[in-house]
Amino acid sequence: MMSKIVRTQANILYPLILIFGFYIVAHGHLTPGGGFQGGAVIATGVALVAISFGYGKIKKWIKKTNLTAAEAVGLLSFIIAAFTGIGTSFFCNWLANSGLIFGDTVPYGPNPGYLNTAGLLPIMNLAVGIEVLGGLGVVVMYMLSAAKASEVK
Amino acid sequence: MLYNLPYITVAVVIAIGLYAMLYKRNLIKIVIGLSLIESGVNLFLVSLGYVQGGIAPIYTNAPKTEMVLPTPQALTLTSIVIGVATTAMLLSFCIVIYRHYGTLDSEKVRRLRG
Amino acid sequence: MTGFLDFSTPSGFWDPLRWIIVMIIALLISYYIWKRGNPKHKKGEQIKPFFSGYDAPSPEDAHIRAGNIYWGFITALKRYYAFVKSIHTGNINDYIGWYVGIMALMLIVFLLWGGA
Amino acid sequence: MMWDFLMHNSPALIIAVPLFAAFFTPVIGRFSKKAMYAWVVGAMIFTEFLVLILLYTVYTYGTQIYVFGARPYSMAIPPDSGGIPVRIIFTVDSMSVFMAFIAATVGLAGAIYSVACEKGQSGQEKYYALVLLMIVGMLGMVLTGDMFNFFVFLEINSLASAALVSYRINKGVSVEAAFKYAVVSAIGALMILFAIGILYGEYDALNMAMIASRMQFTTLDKIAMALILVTLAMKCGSIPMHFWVPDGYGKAPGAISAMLVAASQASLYGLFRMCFTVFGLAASHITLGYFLIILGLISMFVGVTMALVQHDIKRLMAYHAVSQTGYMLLGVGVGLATWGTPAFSQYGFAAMEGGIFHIINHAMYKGLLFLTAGAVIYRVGTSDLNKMGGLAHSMKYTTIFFIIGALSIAGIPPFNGYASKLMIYESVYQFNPLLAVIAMIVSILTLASFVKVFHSAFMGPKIYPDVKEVPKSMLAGMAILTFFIILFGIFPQLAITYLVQPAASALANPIGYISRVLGGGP
Amino acid sequence: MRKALMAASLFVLFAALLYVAVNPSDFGAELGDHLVFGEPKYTDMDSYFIHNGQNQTAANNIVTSIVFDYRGFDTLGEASVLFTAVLGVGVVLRMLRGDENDE
Amino acid sequence: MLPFIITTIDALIIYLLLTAGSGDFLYFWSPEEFVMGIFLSIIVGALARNYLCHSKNYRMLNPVRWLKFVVYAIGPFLFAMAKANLDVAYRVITGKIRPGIVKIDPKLNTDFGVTFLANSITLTPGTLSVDVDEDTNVLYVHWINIPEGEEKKEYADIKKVCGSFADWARRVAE
Amino acid sequence: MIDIWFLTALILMIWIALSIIRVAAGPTAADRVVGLDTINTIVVALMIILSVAYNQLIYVDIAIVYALLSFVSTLYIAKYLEGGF
Amino acid sequence: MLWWELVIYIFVAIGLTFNGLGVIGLLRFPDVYTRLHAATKATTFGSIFTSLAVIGWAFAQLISTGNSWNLTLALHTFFAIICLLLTNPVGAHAIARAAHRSGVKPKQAVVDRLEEVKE
Amino acid sequence: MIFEELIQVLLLVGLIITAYLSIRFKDLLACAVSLGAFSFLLSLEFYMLQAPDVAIAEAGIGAGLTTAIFILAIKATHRWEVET
Repeated sequence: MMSKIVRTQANILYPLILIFGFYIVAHGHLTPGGGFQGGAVIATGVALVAISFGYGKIKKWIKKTNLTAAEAVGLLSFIIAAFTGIGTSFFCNWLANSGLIFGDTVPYGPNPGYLNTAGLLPIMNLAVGIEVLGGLGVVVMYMLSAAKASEVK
Repeated sequence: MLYNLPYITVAVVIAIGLYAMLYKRNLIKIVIGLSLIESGVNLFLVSLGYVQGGIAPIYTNAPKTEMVLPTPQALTLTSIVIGVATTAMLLSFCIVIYRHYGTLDSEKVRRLRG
Repeated sequence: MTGFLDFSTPSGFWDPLRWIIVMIIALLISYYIWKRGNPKHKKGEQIKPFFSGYDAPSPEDAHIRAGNIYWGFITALKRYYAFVKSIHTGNINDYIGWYVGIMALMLIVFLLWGGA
Repeated sequence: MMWDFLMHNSPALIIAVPLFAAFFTPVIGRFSKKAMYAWVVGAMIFTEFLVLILLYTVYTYGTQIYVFGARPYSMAIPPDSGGIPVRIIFTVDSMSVFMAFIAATVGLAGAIYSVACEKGQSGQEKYYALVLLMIVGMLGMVLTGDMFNFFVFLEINSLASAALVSYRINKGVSVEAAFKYAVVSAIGALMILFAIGILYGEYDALNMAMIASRMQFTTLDKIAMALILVTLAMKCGSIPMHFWVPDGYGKAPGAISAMLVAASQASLYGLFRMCFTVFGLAASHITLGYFLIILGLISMFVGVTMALVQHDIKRLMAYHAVSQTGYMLLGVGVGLATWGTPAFSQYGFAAMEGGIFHIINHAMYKGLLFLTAGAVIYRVGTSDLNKMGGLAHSMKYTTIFFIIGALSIAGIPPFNGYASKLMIYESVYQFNPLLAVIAMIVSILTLASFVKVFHSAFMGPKIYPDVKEVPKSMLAGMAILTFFIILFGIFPQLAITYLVQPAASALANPIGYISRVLGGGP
Repeated sequence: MRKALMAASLFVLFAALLYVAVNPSDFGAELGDHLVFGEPKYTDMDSYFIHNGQNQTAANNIVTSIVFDYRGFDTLGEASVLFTAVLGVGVVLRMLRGDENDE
Repeated sequence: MLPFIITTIDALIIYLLLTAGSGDFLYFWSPEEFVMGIFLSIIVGALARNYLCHSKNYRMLNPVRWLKFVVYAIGPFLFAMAKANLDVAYRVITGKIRPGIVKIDPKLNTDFGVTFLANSITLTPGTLSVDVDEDTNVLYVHWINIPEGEEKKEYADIKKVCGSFADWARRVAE
Repeated sequence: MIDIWFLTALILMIWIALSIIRVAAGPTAADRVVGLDTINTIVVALMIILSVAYNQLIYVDIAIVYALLSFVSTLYIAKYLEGGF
Repeated sequence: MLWWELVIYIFVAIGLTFNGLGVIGLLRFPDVYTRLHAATKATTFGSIFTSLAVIGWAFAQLISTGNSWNLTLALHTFFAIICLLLTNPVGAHAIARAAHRSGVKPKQAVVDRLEEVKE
Repeated sequence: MIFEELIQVLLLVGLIITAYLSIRFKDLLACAVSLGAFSFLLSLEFYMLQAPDVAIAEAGIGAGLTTAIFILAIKATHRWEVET
């Protein structure tokens, strides 16, 4: 547990990092970023609150099982999203330019960027974002528990 | 005129990493060396795709000029995540080895030999 | 004359079925020979082996442990084994060192003679 | 309809099904252990079924390609791209599907075996997920036709293997083994990635066929070749880069040792694929061939002599794995050294056939031997041969399986080891008699060391009176591999005709591979 | 001895890496093609991505369209690597909870 | 429920700040961005509600305080920061320092207030907050140039350490 | 105008290079961390400047990520020095 | 030269100067705490000013060309400034506290109240 | 564009220096700090090479989380390279 100032600031920064990570995830097909980067940012947010509150406290709030479940859910939705294109081929981006959700077309060349495009890509971005968030978060939590155990010893 | 300088950096960084892996006896130092090699390879991949005067391959609000090659960047993304996965696993191995052996010296962590 | 089940090798063929048939015949013959032995013999009635007057060792002692098998062979190749075992240090630096060393060697070899 | 779907999409499904199962395993494992066993074994059986379908397809219709994300799935080259493949392509020729068959079979046996063997351990859902991921790694490595994809699956394979090696935290020793394995394979994978970077920078391609067709074989290519080939030779465990093999194989759980054999052979496949397809058209066959032959010879001899003096049962078998890898390298190396000369059709092709046949035989019998060793350790509780004895009294089936495996590895007819070894001897003898003689001596020493194991573990007085036969699922795992050993032993021509010969000719025909991908040939 | 051999092999490898970076043919020697920073030799695959990626996948970020569409399978494998590593860390560090078991 | 709503709105504001200029809905935002923003903000609200509102203290909801905060930020704070930097420049060039760690008692009660004050102190002349007492909110401040006689006192003079910041902190945060 | 931005960036880069000296020399670990912190802050400024220099506004996102995340590694090191997890 | 260009130049100059002073202070000062003074205050201030220059440039572009993405640039830069302001002092505080707890004594200190409390 | 290249030269020299520092120290914590500095500079180099996606990934994963994991591992083991 770090000092009061760090804890309060972490509390303020945590939603900020989270929303920024989700911004990066959601705009993966428009701006630099995407599932991995956004997930890593969010996982760093988890690491931030974990270090500022200490493992003894944080393990009650952020459960490892929940993070693992997030990881499994993200991977499953990723592979299912990839699987929906099996009619033509695995990983076929059938949703792009189809007019459905995320199905708008983009004009060729530089443009300001439209969120409602790119078909399966935003969905996969979101899935991978959740997966990376869970995965890296749980790695940090495991490492923290190891550090804590060495402290106790 | 930036004559192949990134590639030279890559060579030096990989050599430093290999030096650490060959000569350092601390296991965490070895992992640091591995991490350095991985960073060097990433830098190599990215600089392969660089085109003189190009911009990032993103069409959002981009000026109209040449673009750098996108494939190496995609490969590097994959490689970075693989690198952090490897590093995390190796470090957890180090922790368990330290708990059982009480040391991280590679001259002492060798019960398996012969 | 290689049939479907025959296994053609570079200089002939090999038919496992015939081999098995021959083996079975040989087993039958040996069984026949074994059958012709003394049927009255029973376990425990035989004469104890004579070890210069000492008692015969118990089965536990007579069982040769794994570390002692091929003692002669290993002793004959003592210098070879000393060399080979000195290579297997179990040190992670050496593992990487061998890998890098072979890679350096192969780099030289391929650079010199690699091309067609 | 369903059949067509499975046939067309089987290369993708082979990867997708175990991956999906692996991602779902921790979720199921939280609710019920039994459901998890059924789920894992079911997924493995389904994968095996898909591999068999793919085997049939490839044997009937020739090399299959599957392009991920293309419309339709078979369009390797988009019409507007000017003749370059842009997507990830699975190129499944006979050699790939042959290796996939091995990986799936050994994986199935290992999964069934694990059900009983790992019952007492904690963290089982992680164990099974890792097993499935490791199988995915092997299958992906052998099926893919893309360099970077190969690297990714190599990493999956290495990391999953390393995690599984450390699964039994046996006073830290297994973690030490896993650490060594992980470090060595990680640096190897990075070197492969560097080589891929070089190739990409030169040719702007990642597809193996594309790289092979554009290969100009400059000095950079030679550097890349050295990096890739040495790394893969290290990964398949050839001496003098084999040091991780006894550690890793020796300390892994029983089923994992068996699967590590298949994992090494996936690397061996990579080595052959790189030698023949990617660099084969440009590089010097003589140099590459002698590279493989010399590695094979050293591996055979040093491996078996080191095995003779071991007294840890799994470490001994691990050294035998090194030694047997030498046979494959020798056989294929002789084929590579004579490739393109008249001698190739005389005996070189037969040597390749022998080497490739030895791959499947080795996977089966070494897998079986590791499983029996695991069974012995499961009951006895130690892996030291000096402390064992008299197990034949109480573990009859295990003994029988062990005898079959030992006779097979020693090359005693009518088991399958004899068949492949015979091919290797006869063809290598024509290449150079000395090599064949060394191979035979190694075979004799192999027999000797297994006599040692048999004598000290199974014969002799009963030391452990309360040892029982192992549970049924472990026996079932062994029985699957035994079935294939006896099948390939008694009907070797079956394997040669349907599996080995197509594989060898696919390997020896890189032009066909390239033209299949780039759209020229069938 | 051991350290000297290691140094020699490290030197050879470093020389090879430097060869990749700096080619002697820049200084007049005839040693074949090499990589030039900033001027890739072939660019056909990447120019295909740059010119068609935006239309085919409707994404402005070509890197994302490669990562998730053209080479999406790599991404699946890479996510599996992360999953594997997490499982591996969990398997290794489960001894910290106290349920250590010997063979 | 209130923490959730606060966090959601907070996240939504930041999201809209980040995506401004994307379209013509409300002059700035396209409708898709809005929908996506609300969706993601709800997720963030669910995840982070116990952190942002950790102290269960909703004083900062009062708009008057925001106004005071803005006034503070562009008034005394910016001025003090510029002064601080000139001060640091002076110290860097001349090397005249007389450092020490002193204790001040700002008499603040809330966590947010003391955080606010500590950050202000860190960014302004010659002072750096080193530690904080968990119970009494007493701040330990590293002071780069202690005036003569100040080191004798148990509690340093708060006016000399941080000017009017403590008052501002009380005005904004309590 | 572009040249000004690049010149600014170059000067900032020189400051970064000077800060590396502190990372190399700093007698205690805390000194090195201070050097790291300085590098991070200046790099954020450098990234913002460069995004204008390249005329690519989307690059500013990287600066934000950098500013948010460099803080975390600093905190971890501080936590180590402080002791207790 | 337009007036806004002048403003931008001035901002850039201020930013560079203070960043440089911070770095020099980082190199010159004797111990961790004084170095932190220089590193935190001066570099934060300098970075804010260079960023303000960018914001000014963005607004000038917005007015002269009317492209709405200049607004986005300004807002993102503003957000980066906020992040810097939120993270930097806390980082400095954490380092100072950690340094004190790990036993680094302030050099040339005339008084150390925290040391007295710790006993 | 001489300035841009000078920036890159300085950056690459800095990369080499930090890489060397990160294996030089006997204090593993200092090594981790140097590795963090290396990663941050590498992220800047990716930025300069027009790879913003990779730069974000390196800043987040390589620099933030890897440093954190290294420090936690050092905490769980031993701080000094040579154990006394």
